[in-house]
Amino acid sequence: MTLHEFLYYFVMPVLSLSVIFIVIRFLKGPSIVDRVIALDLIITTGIGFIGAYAILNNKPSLLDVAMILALIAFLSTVAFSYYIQKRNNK
Amino acid sequence: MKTIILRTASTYLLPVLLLFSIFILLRGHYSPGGGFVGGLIASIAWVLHAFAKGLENTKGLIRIHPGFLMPVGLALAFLSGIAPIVAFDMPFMTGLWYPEHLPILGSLGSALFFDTGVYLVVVGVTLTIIFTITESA
Amino acid sequence: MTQQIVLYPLLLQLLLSIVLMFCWRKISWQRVISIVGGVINIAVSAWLFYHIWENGTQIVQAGNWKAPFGIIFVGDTLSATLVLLTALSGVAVSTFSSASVVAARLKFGYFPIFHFLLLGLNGAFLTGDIFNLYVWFEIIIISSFVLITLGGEKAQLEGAVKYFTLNILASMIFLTAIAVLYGLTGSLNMADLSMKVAAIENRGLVEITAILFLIAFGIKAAVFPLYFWLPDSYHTPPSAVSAIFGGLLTKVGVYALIRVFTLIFVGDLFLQNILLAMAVLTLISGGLGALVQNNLRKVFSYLIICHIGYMIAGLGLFTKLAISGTIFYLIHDIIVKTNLFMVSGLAYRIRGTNSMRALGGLYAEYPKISLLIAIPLFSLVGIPPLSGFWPKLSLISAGFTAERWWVVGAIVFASLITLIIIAKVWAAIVWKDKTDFPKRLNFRYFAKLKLVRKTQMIAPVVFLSLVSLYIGFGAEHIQQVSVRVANELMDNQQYIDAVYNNNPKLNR
Amino acid sequence: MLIAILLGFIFSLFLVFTGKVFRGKFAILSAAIPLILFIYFAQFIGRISNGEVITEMHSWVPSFGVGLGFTLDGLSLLFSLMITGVGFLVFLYTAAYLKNHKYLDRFYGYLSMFMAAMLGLVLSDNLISLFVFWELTSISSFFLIGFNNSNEASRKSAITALSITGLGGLALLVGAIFLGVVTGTYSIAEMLNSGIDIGSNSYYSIIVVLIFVAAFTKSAQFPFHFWLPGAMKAPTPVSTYLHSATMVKAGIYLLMRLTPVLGAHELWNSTLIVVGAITMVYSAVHTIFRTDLKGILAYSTISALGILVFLIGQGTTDALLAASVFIIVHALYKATLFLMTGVIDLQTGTRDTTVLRGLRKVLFPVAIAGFLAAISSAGIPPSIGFLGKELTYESTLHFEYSAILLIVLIVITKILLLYSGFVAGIRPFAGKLPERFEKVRMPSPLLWMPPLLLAVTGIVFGVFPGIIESSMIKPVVSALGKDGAEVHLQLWHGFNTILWLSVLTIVIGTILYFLIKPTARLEAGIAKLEFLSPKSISLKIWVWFTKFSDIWTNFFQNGYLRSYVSTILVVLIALTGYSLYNTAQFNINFDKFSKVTIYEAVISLIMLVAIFYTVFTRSRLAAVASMGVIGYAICLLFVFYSAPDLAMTQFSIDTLTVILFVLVLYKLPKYLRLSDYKTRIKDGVLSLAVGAIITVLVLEVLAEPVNGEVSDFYANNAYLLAHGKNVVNVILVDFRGADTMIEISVLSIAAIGVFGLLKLRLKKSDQR
Amino acid sequence: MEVILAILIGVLYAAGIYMILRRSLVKLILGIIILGNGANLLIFLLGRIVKGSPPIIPGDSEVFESIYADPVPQALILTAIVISFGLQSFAIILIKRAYKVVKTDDLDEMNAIDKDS
Amino acid sequence: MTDLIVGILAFFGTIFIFLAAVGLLRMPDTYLRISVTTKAATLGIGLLLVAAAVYFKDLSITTRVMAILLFILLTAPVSAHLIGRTSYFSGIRLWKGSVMDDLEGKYQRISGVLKSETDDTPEDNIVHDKDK
Amino acid sequence: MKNRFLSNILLTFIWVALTGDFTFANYLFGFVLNFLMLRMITSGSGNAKYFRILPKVIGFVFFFLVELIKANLQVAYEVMTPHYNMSPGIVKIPLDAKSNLEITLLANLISLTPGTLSLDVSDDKKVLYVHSMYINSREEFIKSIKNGFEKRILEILR
Ligand code: NA
Ligand code: NA
Repeated sequence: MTLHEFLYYFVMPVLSLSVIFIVIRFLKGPSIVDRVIALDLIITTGIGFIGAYAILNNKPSLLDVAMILALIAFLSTVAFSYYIQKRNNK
Repeated sequence: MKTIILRTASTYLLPVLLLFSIFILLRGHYSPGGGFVGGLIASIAWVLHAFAKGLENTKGLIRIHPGFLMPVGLALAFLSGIAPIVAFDMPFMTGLWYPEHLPILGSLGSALFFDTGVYLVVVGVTLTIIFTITESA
Repeated sequence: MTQQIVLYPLLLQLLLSIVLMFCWRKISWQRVISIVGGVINIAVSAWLFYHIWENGTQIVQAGNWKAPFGIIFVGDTLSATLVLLTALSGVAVSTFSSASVVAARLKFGYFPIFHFLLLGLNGAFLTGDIFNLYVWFEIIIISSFVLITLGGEKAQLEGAVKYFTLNILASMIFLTAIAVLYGLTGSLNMADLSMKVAAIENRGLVEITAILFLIAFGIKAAVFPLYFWLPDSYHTPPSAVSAIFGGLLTKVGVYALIRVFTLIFVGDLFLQNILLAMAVLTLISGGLGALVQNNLRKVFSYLIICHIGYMIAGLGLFTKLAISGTIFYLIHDIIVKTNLFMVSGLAYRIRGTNSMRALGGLYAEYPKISLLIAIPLFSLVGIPPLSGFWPKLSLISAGFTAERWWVVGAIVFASLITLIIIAKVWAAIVWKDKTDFPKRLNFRYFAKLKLVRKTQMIAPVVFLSLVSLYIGFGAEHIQQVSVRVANELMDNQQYIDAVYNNNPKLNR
Repeated sequence: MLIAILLGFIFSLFLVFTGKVFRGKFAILSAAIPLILFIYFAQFIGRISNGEVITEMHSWVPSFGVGLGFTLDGLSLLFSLMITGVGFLVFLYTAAYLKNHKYLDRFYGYLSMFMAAMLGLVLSDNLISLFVFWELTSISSFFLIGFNNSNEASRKSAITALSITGLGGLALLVGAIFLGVVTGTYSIAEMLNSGIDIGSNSYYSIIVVLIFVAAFTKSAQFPFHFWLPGAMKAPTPVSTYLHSATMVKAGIYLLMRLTPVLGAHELWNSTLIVVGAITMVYSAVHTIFRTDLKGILAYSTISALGILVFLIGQGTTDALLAASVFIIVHALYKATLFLMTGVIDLQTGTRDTTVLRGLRKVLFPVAIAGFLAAISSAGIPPSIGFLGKELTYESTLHFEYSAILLIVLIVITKILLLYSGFVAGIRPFAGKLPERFEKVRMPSPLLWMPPLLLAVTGIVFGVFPGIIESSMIKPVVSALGKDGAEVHLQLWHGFNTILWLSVLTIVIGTILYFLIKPTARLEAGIAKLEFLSPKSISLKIWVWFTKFSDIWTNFFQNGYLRSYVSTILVVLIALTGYSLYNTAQFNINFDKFSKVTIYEAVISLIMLVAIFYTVFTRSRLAAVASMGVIGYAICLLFVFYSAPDLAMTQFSIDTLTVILFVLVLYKLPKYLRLSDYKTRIKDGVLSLAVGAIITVLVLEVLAEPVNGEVSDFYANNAYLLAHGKNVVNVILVDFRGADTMIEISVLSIAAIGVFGLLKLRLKKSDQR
Repeated sequence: MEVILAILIGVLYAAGIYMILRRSLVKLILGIIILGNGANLLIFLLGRIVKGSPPIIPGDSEVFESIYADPVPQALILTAIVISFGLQSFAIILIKRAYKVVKTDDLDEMNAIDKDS
Repeated sequence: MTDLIVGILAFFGTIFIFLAAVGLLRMPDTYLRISVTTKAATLGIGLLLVAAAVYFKDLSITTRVMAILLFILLTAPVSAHLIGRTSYFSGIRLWKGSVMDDLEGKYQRISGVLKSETDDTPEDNIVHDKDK
Repeated sequence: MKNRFLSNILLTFIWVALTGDFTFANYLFGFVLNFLMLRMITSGSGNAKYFRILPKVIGFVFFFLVELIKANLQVAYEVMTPHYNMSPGIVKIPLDAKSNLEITLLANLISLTPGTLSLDVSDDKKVLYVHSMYINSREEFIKSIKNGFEKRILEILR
């Protein structure tokens, strides 16, 4: 099994499965916090996806996207926290 | 928000993110990135700072009103666009290039000034929007 | 110097916007800059018009990339005419705004955005690239949206939501159409598209794309049954804003329809019939709507719609004569509608309301203003020889020649109903005695304004009235322009040649 | 001639700025304008009577074939003299009638504008310029009818008059254009010379009908006549000038002018005869039921116009001769009667014929004028009215079809007109002066001289018909295409049928006069039938029409945004669906497409799930979060399909959007209100239809060949010419940099907008 | 995959439109955003998709040596995204403002059709 | 050889991400889900990115990977803290099997102040019942 | 002053590493860039002595990695087995760490380690509230944190 095949037949599918699990949690909730966590994890997994995909296609420039994701993902969590607290204070 | 952890983290994240945004801006001509994304990241850096430390602190740090960056950025882009007309009677936005290859930037040309204009505008816009809305929240 | 002349109106407006942004809180500077800039703009636009009139279609290849690779700006007679008209309306509204828009609004960027709007209009008229047109449309939407909501209260916000949503919907459809066009041809340059679309074998796809463009621009142009955003929103912002909207915004849609359906999608009978049906229904529906309104600006709003029908009818008939009628009407309508909304602003400033029931007494109190108002009002009706009359000659002749009786009928119907409506308006706001509409507290009534502000409100109305008188009495000049535009439009090879044969100094 | 026509316009413009001067005692000076013009036109009488036709051509809008071409022939000269002559008297009269009125200057302005327009109308050779002046007469009439602008009835009448004449004007315009297209010219002279037989053209009937509508509305023919009685709301000089002597004759003028072009055709003749006959009888009968002097005069005017149309319809030389004479007759006596009415109104304060009596004792000169006008109107010799009546009977009697019926109708009309003439011109002065009128004083000569002058002229012309025979009538007849016709006017024709008819007319009419007294009861009687009249039917139609407009408008413009969106989408679906159905070729080749990998499938699935969740969740925040998921999924798709720049931007913007939402949403209530079930189904169907169309469209486009010319150019030159390796970025800042320039402007505007939206608070008084 | 994407685009359009037709202003704006996403993907797909070959000229070459994705649609989408961002942010703020003034985000309560005003 | 290292790193990276996903789905309360995901995912991503760095063997790529890791290490715990704090603040209960809750009564609902000791302002304190 | 200078140098290295262009010009550019940036954003203070602590930092990194993997396996087991074996709860940990940086670093490292999550720091900065998956006894847990992460962090930072 070459690395390419390994990535193609193992890594990507498992990551895909992971995302499905996360999405299920996103849908189930029950609280908005759970959805926010799920959202955060989707992005994190997305970074993994991009890493694997960059190797798979031999395109290092895709890692730049991963970099952006890593940097910014966190902000939406911050915003949601901000929101939930504000709403609770109301 | 009243959390020391976020506040402290943001102190260190701010310079890193700003640095990163400039990095993204400068390399745009060669790799993914450019003025937009760069500007967005810079704004996000400040927004994060504002979330963590409060808007007043952030504004104090920036000193000027972020809205001021918009005309500055527009003017920069505009000037790099009309420079060819004024200087060489060439069409609007014709690329002007410094003949030598420069380190970091690669070729230096009017396109970079243009992209920097874009960067400034994006920062100005995003911050104006988010600061305004936070203030009136 | 003249190499880049096509761009000068654009660059000037952009420069003005930027300078105005730098003068953020200095509103007295802004007033001066806007008006002086507007005057310079007239000079530049007139120069552009003259240059194109003398030398034919001009192009500029932005970035010095030749067609179809870069973005091309094309100044043909139609574009130059519209740019010139924009300049004329623009300076009038600038001046009118200086007096009629409250200082608080001016402090929040009214003027920069106003000039951005003019920039967008000029850009839309001059661009030769379909995606670039989309971008210009967006700048128009966003600036008009900001202008419509600036300082807005309930009614204004309600109107704005509808305005926004339907215009965005139009943009989305436009974008979809561009995507399809790109998918089919791999090109965005309109001249290039003209050739490539003609070569596509799957005509069905071309037709659908054309329909998408028709609907997208139809919404912007406010034709039936796509116009609903207009009557719900145009009466809400300050009159100065309504003036520029009423005069120019829908016309960009008309312009786009004209451009696309004379350059890219030519000769589809189905589409022409659709256009004609839309035109007829627009004429009728707009007229009926105007008839039942009691708010002056709503009346004018519906009349905008109604009269768009004339222009669309000309486009649908698709003969040189008909197109020349469309162009003449376009020229007339821009000036007159701008003026009318300023008139409504004047009425508002005088009485503190735009309700026709509450207005009145102008005849006794302001006889000269009444007389002044008569010019745009009756020009709109097309009382000959005022400006609205002439294009109907071409349109009716063309309708007759094509034996489209219902089009002729609709044109007549719309003219008649406009006449009746304007007579009603005249009776209500000028003839009727002053009503006992309660005085508004702290309202800056016209009578209380300083002389300079009064002048700033009256002068633009006078100015545009003179222009529309010129259009009426100097119809020969306007008709020559219209005929030349029609010739250029009906022969799209001319446009294509201009785009391709014009080699810049540096040929990359 | 151009100057002559423009003089009135120039004067009215002049009045705008110097109005105050002409409001007082200098008002009378304005009468100089029509006087000068009258003299100017009078000097042409000699040349015209020698058969000369004077033309003048000024270029105006040659691109439209519209010039200011003027022709002075018999017909136009007759009208010009009437316009300026009566005009002169009316101007004089007005100076006294509206003495010290605060808007006297405006009145003169409108009046001279009207006069100029009317002159332009009758002198124009070009149909379009004729139309231009035609409309100007309507407009000046509008201003004059509404002159008492504080009075609502007056305003309404003005609008009605303008609407009806406006309708006619448009018909004229369309007719003129059609005629122009058919003949290739708008010049009437050229149409005549071109020798085209319009009568055989397939568009003949359309054109004629349009011209009829124009003429009938202007000349108040049944069923368009009702605006004219309403127009009597205008001050009396206006009624005199516009609504009896000149403007209403414009329709007659048009018919006469076009007789050589369009006449001599069955449609032409029979329509005119029928309409004219109906009008003349109908309105003549109406006069019996009126008690208001002006009302009687209005209906008798309509009737007279009916007679003219009736005569033009006959179209024979005799008939046209009769019409020409009758125009003069009518102008003279009707103007007199109106002016007289004005004097009575002014001096006694009433126009009610049931109370006006014995005024000869206080208003003697006026009584003379009224009496003379009455006999002219009655066709009693030696007035010119007699001449007119004789000619009318003669031509009718000799008409080739249904002569008997026609003669009966015209005799009835004439009898009734005699009656009404007597009621208007004699009754107020006859009998015993009631007490309430004893204090009535003689007015200024400016008020009684003009009617007297007109009335006397009518007698003079009657006694010496030679004055007008060769100088006016003959040229008119020849202008109507009856060159070389024998024209001989004389009072005494010998004892023949016509004379007996005349006697009959006079006798019965006089009996009627003594038999029927105008009473309020009679008026009330006809009022019961009012609902059948064209006026109330039109009114009802108008009300229905307005109601329909309201329903139509509110049906579409119901204020609900989603109904607007739905309508637009329905149009979109209908048009594209129709086109797809007709033209779609499903030759989609699935082999060309790339194969689906598991991760792509999963991302698509997730996107799908997120879309559904966004759509159906009831929590706003959850919707925002799941919209974020959609965005991130798209971002991953961009990564997979080689668009790192897009992925970055999409991701950053998505995040920012979420942040913005979050900052906004916490103020809002937690859950949403939903539409009802049925609406949701309907919306669902609509959206799915759009989605389906888009999908099919996409697949169809994908089946088409790709053209990579432009993108290849970018790819090949990005580094070599534009010094960049990231082609997307090079496009953004160089190849298509203009887009980007605008785009950052868009962003700036949005930011300014947000700033203003949230920070700007207007004071209540500043809103809007 | 193109077929799946085409369907996905259709669903995005449908969803966007469905949400625009809802009563809530918030949903309406979400709808506009989703519609925008649909349009972007449409441009992307119609420019034809290529896997794993970003239009970035590799390190030391001056032109592309292997296939690359069409950069034009990408540039167009980028422009469209950024413009939409401007519009969206304005619209989102409008929700806030409208709520403050009209006291609801229910569109059915924002329909004054008074003929006098 | 490189491929093998890359493969192993990628394998573990993937597995850890998978674990985080399963954990997110399976864990009984919000706090546990946060706890599980932050760790497992961070490690997983780290490994995958290192795999990429090894694979490309390019200094600029390696530094970029390091930068990403740095960002993640900086931001992941902060966001975990934020969202966890928010959960507690907004009244999300602990799993019924939880053994202690020292935070009980320490948060002030209105002011958002977090005290180190429970004091005598019970009406403002955030206390939630354990999940029964 | 020194602190800023060091930050500047550090950031310059990050810059050079990011751009992957190890030329003098790039160092210079990075230095100037960071100088400007720091000048713009510097507001608070906080001293750190970079050189002294560098070896400790490296040692700490390894310690942390080991902890990370260990804990991850624990979590993996928990996640993959059908029954829950955990005894979670929130524990109040008194802090020796005083400065914001110390507290933050500690809290973050705790969060990064599987099974534990720093929920919040009290406003008086005296205690840290930590959620943990496995709490056998409160005291033991507190001790493990204080002797593990806190001690090492304080060593590095003080
Ligand atoms: Na377990
Ligand atoms: Na953790």
